Order: sequence, then C-alpha cells, then structure tokens
Amino acid sequence: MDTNNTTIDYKKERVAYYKVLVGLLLLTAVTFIQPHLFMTESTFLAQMTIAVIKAWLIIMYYMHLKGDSLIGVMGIFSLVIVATFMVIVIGFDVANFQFGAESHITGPASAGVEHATPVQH
Amino acid sequence: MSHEYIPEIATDRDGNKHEVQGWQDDFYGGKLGFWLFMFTEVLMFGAMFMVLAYYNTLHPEAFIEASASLNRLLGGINTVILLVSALTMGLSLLKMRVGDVKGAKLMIWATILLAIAFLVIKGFEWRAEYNHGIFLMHGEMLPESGMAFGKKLFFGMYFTMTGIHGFHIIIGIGLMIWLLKRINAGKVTPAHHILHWNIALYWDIVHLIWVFVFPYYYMIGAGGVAGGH
Amino acid sequence: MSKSYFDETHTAIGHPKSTFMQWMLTVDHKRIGLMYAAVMFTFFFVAVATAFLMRLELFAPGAQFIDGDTFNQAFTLHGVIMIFLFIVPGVPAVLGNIVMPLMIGAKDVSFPRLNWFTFWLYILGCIVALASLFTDAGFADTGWTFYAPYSLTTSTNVIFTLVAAFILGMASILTGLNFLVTIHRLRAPGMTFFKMPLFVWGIYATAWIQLLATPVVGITLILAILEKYFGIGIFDPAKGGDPVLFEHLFWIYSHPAVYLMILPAFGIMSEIIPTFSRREIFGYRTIALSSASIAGIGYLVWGHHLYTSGMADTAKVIFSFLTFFVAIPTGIKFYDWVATMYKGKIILSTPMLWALGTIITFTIGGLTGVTIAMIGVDIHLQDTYYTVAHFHYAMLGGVVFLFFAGLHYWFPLVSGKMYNETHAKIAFYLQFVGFNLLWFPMFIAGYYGMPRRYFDYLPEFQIYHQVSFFGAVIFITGLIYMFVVFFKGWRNGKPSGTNPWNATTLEWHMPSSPPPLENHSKVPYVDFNPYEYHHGEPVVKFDYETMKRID
Amino acid sequence: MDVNNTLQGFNTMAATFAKDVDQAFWINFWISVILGLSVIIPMFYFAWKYREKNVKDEDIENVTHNTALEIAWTLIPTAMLMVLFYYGYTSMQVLRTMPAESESIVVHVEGKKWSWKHTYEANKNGFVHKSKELYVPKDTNIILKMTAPLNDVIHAYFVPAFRMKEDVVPGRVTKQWFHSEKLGTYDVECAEYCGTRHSDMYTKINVIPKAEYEAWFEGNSKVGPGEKEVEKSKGQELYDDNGCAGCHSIDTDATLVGPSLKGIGAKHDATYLKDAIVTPDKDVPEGFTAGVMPPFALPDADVDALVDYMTTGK
Ligand code: HEA
Ligand code: HEA
Ligand code: HEC
Ligand code: CUA
Ligand SMILES: [Cu+2]
Repeated sequence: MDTNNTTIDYKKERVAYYKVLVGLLLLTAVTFIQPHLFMTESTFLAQMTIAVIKAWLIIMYYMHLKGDSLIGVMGIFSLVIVATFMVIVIGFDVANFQFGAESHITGPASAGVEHATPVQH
Repeated sequence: MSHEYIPEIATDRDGNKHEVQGWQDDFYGGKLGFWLFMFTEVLMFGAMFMVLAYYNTLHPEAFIEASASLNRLLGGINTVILLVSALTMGLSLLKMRVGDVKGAKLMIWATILLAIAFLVIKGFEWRAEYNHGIFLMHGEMLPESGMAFGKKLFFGMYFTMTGIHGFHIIIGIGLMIWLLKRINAGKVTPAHHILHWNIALYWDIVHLIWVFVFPYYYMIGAGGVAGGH
Repeated sequence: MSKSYFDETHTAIGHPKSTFMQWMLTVDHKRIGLMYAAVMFTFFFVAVATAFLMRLELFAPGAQFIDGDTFNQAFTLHGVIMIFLFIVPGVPAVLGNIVMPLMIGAKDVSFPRLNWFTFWLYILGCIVALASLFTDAGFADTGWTFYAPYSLTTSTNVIFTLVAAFILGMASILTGLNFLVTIHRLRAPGMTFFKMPLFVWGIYATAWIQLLATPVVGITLILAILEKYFGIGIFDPAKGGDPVLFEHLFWIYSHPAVYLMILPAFGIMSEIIPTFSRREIFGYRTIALSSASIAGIGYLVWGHHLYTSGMADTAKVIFSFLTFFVAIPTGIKFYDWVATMYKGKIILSTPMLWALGTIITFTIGGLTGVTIAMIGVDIHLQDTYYTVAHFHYAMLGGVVFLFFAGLHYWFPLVSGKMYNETHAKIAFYLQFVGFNLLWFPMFIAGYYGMPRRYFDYLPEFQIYHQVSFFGAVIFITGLIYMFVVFFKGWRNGKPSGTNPWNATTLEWHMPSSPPPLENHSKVPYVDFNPYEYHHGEPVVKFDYETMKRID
Repeated sequence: MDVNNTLQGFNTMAATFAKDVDQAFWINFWISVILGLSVIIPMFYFAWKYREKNVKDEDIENVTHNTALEIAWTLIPTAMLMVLFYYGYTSMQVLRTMPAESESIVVHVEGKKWSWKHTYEANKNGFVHKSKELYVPKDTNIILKMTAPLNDVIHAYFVPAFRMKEDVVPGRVTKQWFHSEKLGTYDVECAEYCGTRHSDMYTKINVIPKAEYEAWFEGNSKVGPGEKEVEKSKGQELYDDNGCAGCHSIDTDATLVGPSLKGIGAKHDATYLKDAIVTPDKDVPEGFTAGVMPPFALPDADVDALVDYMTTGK
C-alpha cells in the first residue's frame, strides 16, 4: 500500500507541481474562451467537462491519490452516490414535474411580473 | 503521544511473526480518516449542487441570465488565486517532507495571504451586488420584488454556496495558523507531519469545490442566452 | 486481581486524580460506550414519558388534559429524542464502541481522542436539543421531519432543534469515520474481511451510511436555517421555492438512516443466534454481503416517503420498484438465521429470547413496510397509524429489541457480573406481550383511516387507542422491570467469568473479567472463522497470557 | 368544528378505484402472511425440536450451505415481491391517471390553516359556487385541483372511503380524481401535519343524485344543495370564505387558535380591528404569539365589511 510517506525527490516533485499548475491555468483560460469558441450550444456541458478535468488533476497530483486504490475506490463510491441522487431527482422527478403549467412556482407567474405577495382571496 | 511507539508482534501457529498496526502512529489511518471526512464535504456540496440543478432545470433561461450578470473578472482572478494557493500549500508540504521546515512555514504564510486576498475580493463582489440591490433580505431578493423566480433562486443559492465556501476558507486560515503554531512547538516535524498533510488536503478540497462552483455560477451564462443547456 | 478498565484509564488531557474527571476525560472506548449508554438511558425516560403522555391523551377522543399545541410538541420531542438522541447513535455508539474493537482484537478505536470529542459533541447536541424546552417559545412542534414550510413559519423554537440535529449529525459522522478507519486499519493480523464477526460487518455498513448520508441532512438543516433567517428562497413558494425539495433532501438522509439503525442491530442478531444454537452460522458470507447491499440499495429508495407529496408519478414508480429490492437481502438474512437453528442446540437464555422475539416482531414490521412500499396502497395508508405501527414495529420491535438483546448478551462482558436470568425472562415476556398489544391495533386503526399526528380523533377509533394504552402500560412496566434487573445485576450479580455463554468471538477471550484497560493482553493472530463450533464447544482456545492458540 | 363528527364510510368502498386498492392490499396481506410464516413457523419448530434438553452435543451439525435452498429463498420472495410491485403499480395507475377534463367536473380545492374551501367553475349564469363541503353527483368523474396559499403550509386531502390522498402544497397545484358510485357523505381528513388544529381539519364529500346536483349547480344558491339559504351579510360571507372560523369562534367564548371574537367590538375600535386583519403581528393580545395569524391582504371594502361583521354581527 502506497502511504505517500516515503522519502521523496524534492526537485522532481516540485517540477510536477509546476507542471500541473500550468495545466490548471491553461484550463482556466479555456473556460474563458470556450463560450466564444466551441460547444457554444452547450456552455454548461463544456464548462462542467473542463471542471471535471481540473478536478481530476488536482485529486491525482495535488492530493496524491495516484496509486492509492483504497481511497480511490471509496471516493468513486461517494461520487456515484451523489450522482445517483442527482439522476433520480433531476432526471425523474423534476424532469416530469407534475401540473407545472398550473403551479405557481413554475407557471406563468414565475415570469415574476405578477406581484408575488401572498394574497388571500 | 510523544514517546516512540513500538508496534506489537503477533505470532501465528507456525511461529511466523506479524506486525500489528496500533492506533498510535498510524500515518495511513490518519490520512484515510481525513479523506473520509472530505467525502462528507463532497456530499454536502453535492446536495447543494442538487438543489441548484433542481431549480436550474425548472428555470433554465433565468439561470443563464442571472449567471451572465455576475462579475466574471473578479471570479476569474479568484480562481487563479486559489490555483496558486494550492501550489504554495503543496510546496509547503513538499518542503516539510524533505526537512525544510523554514521553507514550509514560509509557504504556509504565502497560502494564508492568498486566502485573505480571495476573501477580500469576494467581499468586493458581494458589496457590488448589494449595491445593485441583490443581496439576501434586500432589494430584489425580497418576496415582493418582481425579479423572476429563477433569478431569485440562483442568487439565493449563490450567496449560500459562496458563503459556505468562504466559511471553509476562513476555517482553512484558522487551521493554517494552528499548523504554524504546532510547527513552532515542534509537534509537527518532517518525521511526523500527518497534520500538515491533512491540512494540505483540506486546502485542496476547498479548492476543488471552487473548481465546480466557479463555472456553475460565473460561466454558464458567459455565452449569452443562446448557449443553453 | 488484575486491574480492569474500571480501575485505570487513559485520558484526553493530563492525568486527573479524581475518578469523576477520569471518566469525563476518558478516551477508553469501553468507558465512552458506557457513558453513551448512561446518557441515552436518561433521555429514554424523557422520551418514554412523552410517549406515555401521548397514549394517555389519546385514551379518549377530545382533549383530556393537554392541548393540541402541547401534544404537537410532545410527539416532536418524542420523535426527535428517539431518532436523533437515541436510536441513530444507539447501537453503534454504545455496543459498537464497547464491543467492536474487542471483536477485531484492537486496543482501541483508531482515533481515541476524536472518540472522546465526539461523545462531548453528542452531549452538546443533547443539551441544545433540550434547551428549547426551557425557552419562552417552547420546543419545536414540527414533527421530527421538520417539513418546510411549516418549520419555517412556526413560532416555536425550531432553530434549537435544527442546530441540535446538525450537531448530533456531526457526532454521528465522526463516529462512523472513526469506525471505518478502525475496521480498515486495526483488525488483528490474519483477520480478513470475511473473518470478521458479523456485528463488525453491521457496524461497517452502518458507518458508511453515517458517513455518506448524514452530510445531506446536515446541509439540509443549514439550508432550512438560512431560509428561515436569511430568506434564501429555496423552500419558500413566494420566491419560487419548492417545499417538496425539502422532503427529498430530508429523506435522502432519513431513509438510509433507518438502515443505519437496523444494520448493527441485525449484527447483534447474527452474534446471538449462533452462540445460542451452539453451531456455526448458516451462510456467513450472504449475511455479511446482504448488510452491504441493504446499505447500498437503501440509498436509492427514499422516495417511498413521498408517494403523496406531489412528486412526479414516474419517480414514484421507480422508487417503489427499488424499494422492494431492500426486502430481498433482509429476507435472506432472516432465512439464514432460522437455518442456523437447524440441527443446533437451542439454549433459550434471555438474549436468545429477545432475538427470537425480534424475528417475529421485525418480520411484521418489515412486511408491513412492504405493504406501504406498494404505491397504490400507500396512497391510502401514508401518514396514517398504519405507517406509525410499521415503524414502531421496525424500530422498537426491531432495533430496540435487538439492542436489548445485545445489552443482555454483553452485560457480563462489560460488568463482569450476571443478572438474574429468571427475572430478565419475565421482563422479556411482559414487554413482548405489551408491545404487540400496544402497536398491533394501530395497524387496524390506520387501515380504517386514522391519520397520524392527530391530537383528537373520531370516536370510531377509540377502541384501538384503548387497547393500545393498556399495551403501553404493560410494556413500560416490563421495561422498568428490565432496568431494575440490570441494576441489581450490576450491583450484586454473581461474577460471570470471561466467557459465560461459551461464545467464540474474540471479545470473549479476555484475560480478565471485566476486561483490562488495553483489552487483550496480546494481539492474537486470527486464522479462524468467527463462529467455529465443534459439537457445541468453541473450537478456538487461547492461552490468555500470550494469546496463542492452544487448541 | 366540534369533535362529534363521525367518520362516515371509512370502511366502505365508495370510489371506483377503492376496490383496486383493496385488492392490492389483500393480495399483499396474504403474501405477507405466507412469507412471514415461512420464517416464523420454522423458527418455532426448530426452537422446540432442537431444544437444549433434546440435543446431545455430538448431534449438533454445522450445516452452513445449501445452494438449492438459498436460491429458493432468494428467488421465490423476489417473484412474490414483483407481484406486489405490479399490483402497487396498477392500483396507483387508476388513482393517478386523470380523466379528461371535458368529461369531468373540475373543482378547485384550497387547503389552509385550518379549513378547506371548494371553488367550482362558473355555471351558466356565470355564478361561482364556493363551499366548505364538496357536493358532487354520483357516477361522474371529479377532478380536484388543489393548492394552498403561498404563506401557508402543506396539507393533505385524504378521503379514507375512497382510498385516496394527495398533499396540498403551497406554490404547486396537485390533482386527484374520483368517481363515486355510491350516494353518501364521506369524510375528508387532513393527513399532512399542519399545526395546532391539524386534527380538526375535516370536511365532507357529499355524493348526491345527478339531478339534484344539476339543479343546485345551475342555481345561484350560496349554500349546499338541500340546505336552506340564510341571508348572509357580506362580512359574514368573507368571514366564512377566508377561513376565519378555523381559528376564531365568534358565537362562543371558546379559544381555538386565536382569541374568541365574540364581543370584540366592545373591546377595540375599528382601526385596531383593521390592523389586526391586515397586519396581525402589530398588536398581539396577551397569551398569543405573533406569526400564527397570516396577514390578509384584502381590499379595503372587504376589510371594512369584516370589521362591521365582527362589531355588529352583520
Ligand atoms: C428501523 C427502522 C426501519 C426499517 C428497518 C424499515 C424498513 C422498511 N420500511 Fe420503513 N419506515 C421507518 C423505519 C424503518 N423502516 C420509519 C421511521 C418510517 C416513517 C418515518 C416518518 O414518516 O416519520 C418508515 C416509513 C416507511 C415508508 C413510508 C410510509 C409513508 O409515510 O407512507 C415505507 C414505504 O415504502 C417504508 C418501507 C419499508 C420497507 C420496504 C422496509 C424494508 O427494509 C423491510 C424489509 C424487511 C422484511 C421484508 C421482513 C423480513 C423478511 C422476511 C420475513 C423474508 C421474506 C419476505 C420478503 C422477501 C418480502 N417505511
Ligand atoms: C426509536 C424510536 C422510537 C421508539 C422506541 C418509540 C417508542 C414509543 N412510541 Fe414512538 N415514535 C417515534 C419513534 C419511536 N417511538 C417516531 C420517530 C415517531 C414520529 C414522530 C413524529 O410524528 O414526528 C413516533 C410517534 C409516536 C406516536 C404517534 C404520534 C402521532 O402521530 O400522533 C405515538 C403514539 O402513541 C408513539 C408512542 C410510542 C410509545 C408508547 C412507545 C413506547 O414503546 C415507549 C417505550 C420506550 C422504549 C421502548 C424505550 C426504549 C429504550 C431506550 C430508548 C433507551 C435504552 C437505552 C439504554 C439502555 C442505553 N410514538
Ligand atoms: C391561522 C389562524 C388564524 C386565522 C385563519 C385567522 N386568525 Fe385572527 N388571530 C389568530 C391569532 C393566533 C391571533 C392572536 C395573535 C395576533 O394578534 O396575531 C389573532 C388575532 C385576531 C384579532 C385580534 C384579536 C384581539 O383580541 O386583539 C382579530 C380581530 C382577528 N384575529 C380577526 C381575524 C379575521 C377577521 C380573520 C379572517 C379573515 C382571522 N382573524 C383569521 C389566528 C388566526
Ligand atoms: Cu391541514 Cu393537517
Ligand atoms: Cu424509508
């Protein structure tokens, strides 16, 4: 089991840190030009994809998870759980929101023009 | 437990010896524990992202509009600040591990400064929003204002999540100051640096959260309303 | 005589001389477990008192001696204490703390000082929870579910309760974290996952739920607080917020939480059945893995609490479908336990009586859970007493009964003494009869449409409530009786010796009774399965000085 | 409402789908009995057969596996569970598949602390019926569109005799429907906890013959069919419509949730009373807490009418 507690080569490790930083900075730059450059029809997806790549870099190199399969598996397990929550709630409940057209919170009133003060009739 | 811990030995029936892991001096255990703690953070923010996605699905246009109105320049600067601070924190741990205690302390100080800079910029952002009438319990966010539901919810979550993230940064600063004290007291040393290691991990997760908070709030509207979902 | 953990201890800070401070600052897992038990025991009287108050009030329709608001506060107090202060920390914090490290041959948990801190966090949570009883606005009247928008608009002191639930959640997370690391790191050499006793498996599965579900309710409570005091809007329909979202977030935690309660309790069952059948357990692996799969599937079924909430029908169907799959691994466990009795030698000691009693009561609780997992039927039964009866059968007739079984089972281990078996058995029968009288009529009342959280009800239902009341009297009598038996056993029971039940797992291989401070004198090497019996005798024997096998 | 209400028809099956739900329940019941006994009978049998006295230590056997049995007790219950899922699903479908609005009567339901209000669509004369109890014709589809005021809480419209229930959520519209084949009066209970008078939030569904319903619906009577119309002042009407009676008694001194309003005119002037309705938290009488009574944003004329009603009883 890799405990990351062994002796290390300072120079080599430092170079790795800088390399990752450059990568992250580049990706940040990409987030800024993306809306004007590519996947403009779905900024959201593009942005989230970039975020996932950034997160992966941080986890693997800055947080030294590379080579640690136990924690890695546990981490994936927790992510899967969060993802499942999302899929169920967003994919099944909200996607089939019932009687939305008549409801106040989703209906035409949500344009916000109508005053939202609770009114008793 | 300052005195040296000598692991116990268990002997099986064939006389082979097996080293026993005690709770004392368990570096990997300490790290594992901290990672587990970070998973709880993932779930906490995961739940908040779920709330965000919930309303995003109900009000896609309003979300993009609201996102477009955030200050991307300040958000971007803050992203870079956090990126660099993750580097300084990493370097400090690296220096600690190779025995350069002084350098490690220096790097922690650098991280603290960057963290404060982050908070200051965030403060300016919030103030500007306040002046635009967008703040909790204020102006456009009141129930009687005419702002669209989607926007209200977007900003409600924006203040909540950046607020809780900012709170994590403040905690992080506290932790780093504590770490410096422990280093000075000789409790955290190159041979025994699990605390340093875990605080570095904490700082990374604070950063990691921002990696998702930033695009979700600042960038999804960057392409204008056309760049929908 | 050698020193036991009652005589000496490690402390978190300094080296206090007074016994009292030694207890307050102790990091020893056994002492911490005992302190949890003592505190829960105190709160249990509060919760039982409120439960009894409700039963008394419901004896006849109309107001008897408390008003509606007080009744609402009573069931909230009862629910909050029972759930957050008692049953969620319950088995893990008491028996998990005391027994789990012993079972895996560890000296303590991985983070003893964190364990100490967690205990005090728990105390803090309890204090905050009960503090609002003494404020002007009074205890929350929201029910333990804190549904928005009610909890956001009521004038009672919900903030205290929300904060308390958050703190208790933190404590629960930290306990789970501590146990996970302990189980991963501190198992005795040779003890692979499939050589762990099944109670440890239960604790392990539970710890994952504590770790990965509690944060969701934590943040939900924070969001509710922010909503109430800063108006962030997410649960406020006037700003477009959706109250149903709160229900999602709440049950994302609170459903897994019910498995968090039951899994360690099932673990207790898996210890007791083989010991008192004097034979190896049937289907060790399936029991172990079913704990894991119950925990896993348990994450996906929270929506069965939302069948009538206005959630999308598609989502209901999916949740209903998934819900049924929890019953399968649970069923496998039950069949395995019963099969364990086959060709064994059944010794009906008190722990075994409790375990067998639970097989009956939890089967009823679980199968009625399956009834309300059917959407169409639950639309009728949701929020009626049928549901209330279901969860009391599951929680009281499942978790609490098994908790009691565990208390009887490990009582000699912890105290070094034996309680009076005859009296303990009488207490069991009283409670078993009382319990069924108390809750079974409620299934019928619920089926006929008696809604829950009703201070007042239609006269048709009176008969059920009255039977129930008498059940409660019998039950609580038995309960008090049982604690008297424990108390007497603790004061002047006969010394039990280290292994009074002829059990096989490691916690019964102690050098002395009660166990010494750092548990086993040496860490054993584990090259055997947890329940090895041969002709009714434990196979594995140790020399307690060196912890070498001598069989 | 006083508590001498009796729950009518809780054990009758009055709606068309009640029999589907009951069928599902009883199928479940018998499957549960079988599955439960499959655990409990062997348990008792083994506990008796292998009781301590009966077994010699040498006879104990460590049986730990039996693949055929294990597969059986996994697959058979699974199959049974799928049967249950199926019936749960189909019974839900009949409950949740709304009939076409053109072939049904649509009634709007508002649930609030602590009263129910039913509002019908306008009839031929353009008159809109509003009623506390629901009146519906036999053998007709009824759709209920339900909601609660934005500053209110969640309730649930539960009709035990029909086996139906759905939450009434502020900000959302939820629906349910029924089709009753039996004349009668059936109780409606509030099944989602909503505070002080949650257990008094009853109303009734009156299933009446079609002709009687038609006659009532097309008329302009302000009360239910068959009831004598009593002359009501505007103020009294408003008092009923807004559910004031849910919290205040006006004929007696009884304190429900808010103070009794009997003789309130003698204690306070009109300005005070107006404020008490529009901004109730301004002056809170002793023994009551702010925040319970919701503010009523009514037109001035209505507030005046209410105040008149409270002070003069007209
Ligand atoms: C310890 C706690 C505990 C446990 C273990 C369970 C177990 C289960 N529960 Fe329960 N439940 C609660 C505590 C618990 N529950 C609480 C507290 C509430 C209400 C909260 C509130 O609203 O305040 C609730 C509410 C609740 C509801 C919502 C009711 C409503 O509000 O309308 C539902 C619906 O599906 C449900 C289902 C189930 C199911 C399917 C199981 C299954 O896990 C049961 C599995 C067990 C068995 C099936 C029995 C044993 C097996 C056999 C004998 C083998 C053969 C049988 C088969 C294979 C079927 N529960
Ligand atoms: C662990 C969970 C638990 C337990 C044990 C009980 C036990 C009891 N409950 Fe409980 N009950 C709930 C959890 C529990 N309840 C919940 C969550 C609700 C819903 C609240 C809501 O609606 O919000 C509820 C609601 C509820 C109602 C419905 C209120 C309503 O809807 O109108 C009623 C009515 O009579 C009731 C009565 C009782 C009674 C008479 C007992 C008796 O059986 C009491 C006897 C007491 C015990 C059996 C205690 C067991 C021992 C201990 C707790 C401590 C031991 C500790 C050590 C030794 C270390 N309860
Ligand atoms: C949800 C419950 C509720 C409803 C509905 C309600 N009230 Fe009240 N009312 C209260 C409470 C509680 C108080 C006392 C606290 C306060 O003044 O806010 C009160 C106070 C009052 C007072 C002041 C009494 C005094 O002695 O000072 C008046 C007048 C009043 N209500 C009139 C009305 C009218 C008219 C309506 C209907 C349009 C109404 N209320 C609806 C709960 C309610
Ligand atoms: Cu309205 Cu309960
Ligand atoms: Cu559940």
